[in-house]
Amino acid sequence: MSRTIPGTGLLKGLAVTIKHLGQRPVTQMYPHERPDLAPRTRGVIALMDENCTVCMLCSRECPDWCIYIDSHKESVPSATEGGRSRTRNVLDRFAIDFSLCMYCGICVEVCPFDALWWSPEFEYAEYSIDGLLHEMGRLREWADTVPAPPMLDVGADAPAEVVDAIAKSDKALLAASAPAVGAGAAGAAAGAAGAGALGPRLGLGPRRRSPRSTSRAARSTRRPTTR
Amino acid sequence: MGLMDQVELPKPVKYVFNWGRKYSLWCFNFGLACCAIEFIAASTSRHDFIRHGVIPFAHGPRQADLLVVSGTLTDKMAPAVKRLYDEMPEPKYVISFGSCSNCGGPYWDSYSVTKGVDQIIPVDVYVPGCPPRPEALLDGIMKLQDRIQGESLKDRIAAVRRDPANIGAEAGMALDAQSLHTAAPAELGSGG
Amino acid sequence: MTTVIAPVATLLPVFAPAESLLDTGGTVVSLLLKIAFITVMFLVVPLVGGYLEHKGMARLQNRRGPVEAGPAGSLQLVADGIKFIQKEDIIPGAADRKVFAMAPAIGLVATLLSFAVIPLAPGLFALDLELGLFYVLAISSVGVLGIMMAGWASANKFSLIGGLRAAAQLIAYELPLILVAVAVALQAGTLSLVGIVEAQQSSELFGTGISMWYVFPQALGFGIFFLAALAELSRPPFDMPIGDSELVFGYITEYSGIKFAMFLLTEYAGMILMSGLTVVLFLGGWQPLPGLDLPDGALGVLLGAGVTLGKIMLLVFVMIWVRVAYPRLREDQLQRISWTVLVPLSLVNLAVVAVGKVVAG
Amino acid sequence: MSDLDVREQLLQGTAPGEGLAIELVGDGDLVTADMSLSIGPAHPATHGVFRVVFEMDGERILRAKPVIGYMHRGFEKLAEYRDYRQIMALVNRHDWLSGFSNELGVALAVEQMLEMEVPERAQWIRMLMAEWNRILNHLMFIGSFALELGAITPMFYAFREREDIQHLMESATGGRLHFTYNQVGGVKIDLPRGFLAESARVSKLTRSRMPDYDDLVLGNEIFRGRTVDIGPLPTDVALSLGVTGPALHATGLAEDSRVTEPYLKYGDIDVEVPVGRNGDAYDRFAVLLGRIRVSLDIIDQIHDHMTSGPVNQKLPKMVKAPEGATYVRTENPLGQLGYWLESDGGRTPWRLKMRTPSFSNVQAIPYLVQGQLLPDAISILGSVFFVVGDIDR
Amino acid sequence: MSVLARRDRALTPEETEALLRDRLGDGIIGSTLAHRMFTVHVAPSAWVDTFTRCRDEPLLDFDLFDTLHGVDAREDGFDVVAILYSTSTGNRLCLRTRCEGGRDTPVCPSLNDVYRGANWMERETWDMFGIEFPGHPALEPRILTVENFEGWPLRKDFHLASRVAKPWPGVKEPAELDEDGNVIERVPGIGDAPGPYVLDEAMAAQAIALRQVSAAIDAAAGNEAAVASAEPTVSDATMPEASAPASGTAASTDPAAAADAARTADEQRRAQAEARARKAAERAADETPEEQA
Repeated sequence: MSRTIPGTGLLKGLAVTIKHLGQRPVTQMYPHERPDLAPRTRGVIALMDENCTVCMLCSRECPDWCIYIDSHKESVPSATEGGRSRTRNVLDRFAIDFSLCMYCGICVEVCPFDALWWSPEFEYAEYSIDGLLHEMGRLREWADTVPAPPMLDVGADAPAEVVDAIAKSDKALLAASAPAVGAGAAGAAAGAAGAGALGPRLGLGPRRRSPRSTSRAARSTRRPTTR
Repeated sequence: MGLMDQVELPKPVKYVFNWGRKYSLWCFNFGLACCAIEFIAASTSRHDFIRHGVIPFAHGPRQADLLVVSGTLTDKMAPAVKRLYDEMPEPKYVISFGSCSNCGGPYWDSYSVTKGVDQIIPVDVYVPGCPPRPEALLDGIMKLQDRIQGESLKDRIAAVRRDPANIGAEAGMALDAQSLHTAAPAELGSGG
Repeated sequence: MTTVIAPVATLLPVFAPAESLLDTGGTVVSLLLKIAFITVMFLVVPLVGGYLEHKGMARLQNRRGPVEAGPAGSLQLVADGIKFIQKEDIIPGAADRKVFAMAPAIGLVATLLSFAVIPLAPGLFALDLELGLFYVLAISSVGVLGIMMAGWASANKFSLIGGLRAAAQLIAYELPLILVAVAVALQAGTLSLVGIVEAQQSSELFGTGISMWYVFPQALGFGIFFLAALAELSRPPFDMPIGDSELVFGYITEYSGIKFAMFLLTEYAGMILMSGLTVVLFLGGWQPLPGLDLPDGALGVLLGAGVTLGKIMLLVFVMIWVRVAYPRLREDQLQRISWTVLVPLSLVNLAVVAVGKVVAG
Repeated sequence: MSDLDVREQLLQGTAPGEGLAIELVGDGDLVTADMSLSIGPAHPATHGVFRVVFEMDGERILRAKPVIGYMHRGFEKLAEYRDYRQIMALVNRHDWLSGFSNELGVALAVEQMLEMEVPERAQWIRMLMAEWNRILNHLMFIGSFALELGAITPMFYAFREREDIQHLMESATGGRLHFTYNQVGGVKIDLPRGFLAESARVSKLTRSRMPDYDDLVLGNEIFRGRTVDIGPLPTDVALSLGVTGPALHATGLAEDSRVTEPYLKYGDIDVEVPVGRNGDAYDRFAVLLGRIRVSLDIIDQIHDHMTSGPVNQKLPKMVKAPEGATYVRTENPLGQLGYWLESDGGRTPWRLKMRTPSFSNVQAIPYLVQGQLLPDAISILGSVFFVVGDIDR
Repeated sequence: MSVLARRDRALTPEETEALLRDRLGDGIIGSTLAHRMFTVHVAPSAWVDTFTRCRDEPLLDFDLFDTLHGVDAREDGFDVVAILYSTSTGNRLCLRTRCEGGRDTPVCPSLNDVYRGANWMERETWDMFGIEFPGHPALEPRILTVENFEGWPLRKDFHLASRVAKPWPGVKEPAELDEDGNVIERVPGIGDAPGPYVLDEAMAAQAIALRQVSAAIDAAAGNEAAVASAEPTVSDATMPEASAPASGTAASTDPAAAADAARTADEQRRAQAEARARKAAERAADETPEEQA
């Protein structure tokens, strides 16, 4: 039935299985051994409610409509006397329904103020479905388990903020070191040259990134703010 | 089974019976969608939930007592789930694994998805995630085992007799109160 | 006519059953001892076999197997047993109630009775029948009835196909099993299992003083016997009747609770029975090594029992090893192997042994 | 045989596990009874909820009628209510064994309509992730096809490999099965530090474990006996049915859109397409194993070609595809996945048709199963690799 | 036959259209080449023999049947789009036709005997759009949806019930506080249109239709006051569970809970539906990019 001697296939099958008898089992004894989770693992969403300005972007962008936010307006007296008092949104309720959530990460990505973070925790199974509606307090507890984002790969592009900061500092340095040179044109040229000279060191092309757009990579390198 | 739901078993016998049910959960993998892959991952070498006594060889619903509903339950599939649940012999438990079976998950607005398997069968433990990690299933199983350890078979089967639809919810309420104050005595030499 | 038979009768040695340790004391005490022996062989050893299956299969698949239930998961099968008692006992509506309820018992009783003649050590056996081997093979073939009854009574298409497949398979593999057993009986000169073991001890290898187990001269017979034993138990790679990927669970699909536990116990006990039979017929029963003899007295009996159980567990491990490594044979391939390969080979084996017997005799 | 349509209504009423539906037919002297057996929808043999009703004479199958739709979740309707970022999160849940490749198709379609040029590093990262995803998919099917035939262990070894790969991909994307790592202009975020070294290590580890499967399954005589010459599929029938992927390569035609219509950077590396001879179950399995080795080679080539630079294009606030329609075809692990995207310029697509490989591959089952024995039919069912979510969408 | 054997002699789109035009005469209406996809518009009468021609012409040799699906073409009915691919020449051709019979009885000839692959594709198109395929052996039973499913899901006038039943969480504007700090109960205003997406008047029509249903339930279930809190807080987590069943699907929630949910969702539905229609018109008018802080 086969080119080789009929029996060898069967014997090889036995040999492969018996070989595994000697090897150490790869089982991870879960309750005693904790899994080593990568920092980006999408386990649960944590909320830093100090950062939240109730812009409702996350609740609007969520495909599952599972983020419920209540807030109210408060007027804040202006710092300098005589100044105009501004109204500020104060967060009353921020709840995520984890039985509905599809863990896609759009809310974490779209939040302009880094109030939402991913935490790799996964042990929150419940006996009843209402337990899966995590209120603000519970989300705040998850915030303590948010790991530091990993360093980016060597070939990765430097985050935009770092590029702008370096460009700004170089410009200031150049301005300080060669004030005598014709201000306008030279400054601009130097600035461009500075950025240009700067480029290859950081693996950055001559492209200029607009400072306002905080790219995802930059934000991920900033650790969550005050505890 | 006859007298099970009339007489309350004496403490030691009940403990041994609960221990037996706790460490021998023959599991019928009602694998529907992506969560079924994570369920299979939980049964293979890396996570191996046989360690907790959950044996995945129950091929038919008749031999199973743990039904893990993993994946999206569509309206076309709902009668089959109900029939399979009814075929299972009585002390049976259900784990709803993943957002789709919890309450519709990413397909909450689809026209053909049943929003949550608890509309059809009573669920004991909800495991969140889409798909949840295999360790999350192990965590869910251990939570279910804690409940079984503190459970009284009489209440459970009597509850089934009264209203088969929502035994999970009602028994759940009765249990939490009970399992709270009777802290589960140390298991029979766990670990190993 | 009778004169012809008489000389033949005188040729046969008068059969004196070896006395078993369990015969001490009055008939009632010895009866209780024998029942205890069979119960241990029927309940405890299969549980050890089942545990070995869980752990062995786990280690072969690079995982750890049951750990939480009892120290190192040893009480896993005890937990299964306790749980099966509590399960609701469902009899399907369309099922034929009486046949459905009786089916698991037949397989169970057949295996239970066969343990009566399996000797563990020089004095340690329940019964030494003169027709021990014949008794075991006859009783264990009754198990087929139980499976067919289960297949028919469950009124489920999958069970029906599973039952029919089981019938065809078990009958097909009964023949090589018996032919090889006959060859062993021929070489040993007796049908009593204890006699066969002693025959293996007393026979030596061409005058070198080392006792010759029948596995050496009848290696072909040993292979056939082991394969046929696997098929008898519907163990993979011959597990068409319980072909789980096609027939859900074959003839056991509709069984739950204690009836399913009886089928499970039948399978594990059958594994122990067939391994025990193979050990007694081919691997020299309680003899530790071909040349080595047991010290006599109580220590000898204990050591003998340990050796036999060790060999049985080794064979059970081989069964698990085969289950882990191989896919399932298709129905017609199964039958073709039995009728066109195993039966002729066992006949050849019988002929060789007969010629050997005459030449050496 | 007497006319078949008499049996047509016989097939209608059978629900799973129903009692015997025997109807006495036959005109000759021997009165035979045809039995209809329903496999599924919740059956260990089928991966998930796929039901086939066999009409059998004894153990030989006369006709098969697949019944699908048990996993229909209406993705195409939901896509019309979601913008492109939200579609990216939903689309990887359909062929749940190749989540990344599904997202890739949608991203390519929108980029093709916007004529958006994706940075080179993002293209290499996408190819790396797509190939790892292909290996994950194939490992799963090695395990499940062997399980169909009764061998338990390949599934355990396959999942041991899968766990290593899933851990690797999770460190970059955050997900184990549904990655949501693609974005219309490239990928969401760059790889973490040390990812490429870890990827090389896992690639070497997986390659060292491949011979296990050759010895355990491919060389095994019982496996050969169960699969050689079972369910052969001629090439022209396959093409007319629209069968693509390993099932088509097993018939001898190396139609692989990474070679015929190279997208991303597949043109710069050499992609070899393993091909079978007569398209039976054995060839389909051998092709699957071959494709894993090819993917491992591609991954090693990608490690050398990886460039540095940005990984995504700066996106406007709201990604809107221009008017018009386009069709993009990518080589998914199970076959060729096509996205037909028609947009009316709004933020949500007007119509997004997902041409899934499993839907066409499964159409070949009634043709393949005709006249086979029941165990062979199960072996064929296992050898036509399909994912039920891919069929029903 | 090896792959791409005749790649060099593959026809360019113009040549393909010219070949088809002279083979089929006025069957070919026109062709467009956009977004790297060549589409030929075919008259429904010439649909079947266009495909036979594409398959049998040695120069064209389209042997791989890729896909066939329907597209909703707003008022003038439905289109059927099919895509063919030739493994030898590497060409891909997209054929599109407008079904006769407008929106209520769309009909398109069946390709079942030209390509085997068309069988299920046409059944799916019928299941999704309700386009009849005369000549198809067995369109019934519905291939994907539940057997007794009423309505054609992919038509634009078929709306998703859950999106109607559940109020959109993103709509909650911050509430004003009066001087002693308690929240002023806000009457749901015009701006509370759920969903960032433009839902047209048909949505309002469906809401009104649903209202008749809930009115009937109201009458049947007696008159206890409908507890319609203005701002449904916790309840909306459980709301999706008891979402009003889509038209006809057999989501087997028990009737009491459905009736109750239908009644409490009733007020929001009526308000939202009208608001949506106005908001849609208003938004279409000024199309100002909705800026957010």
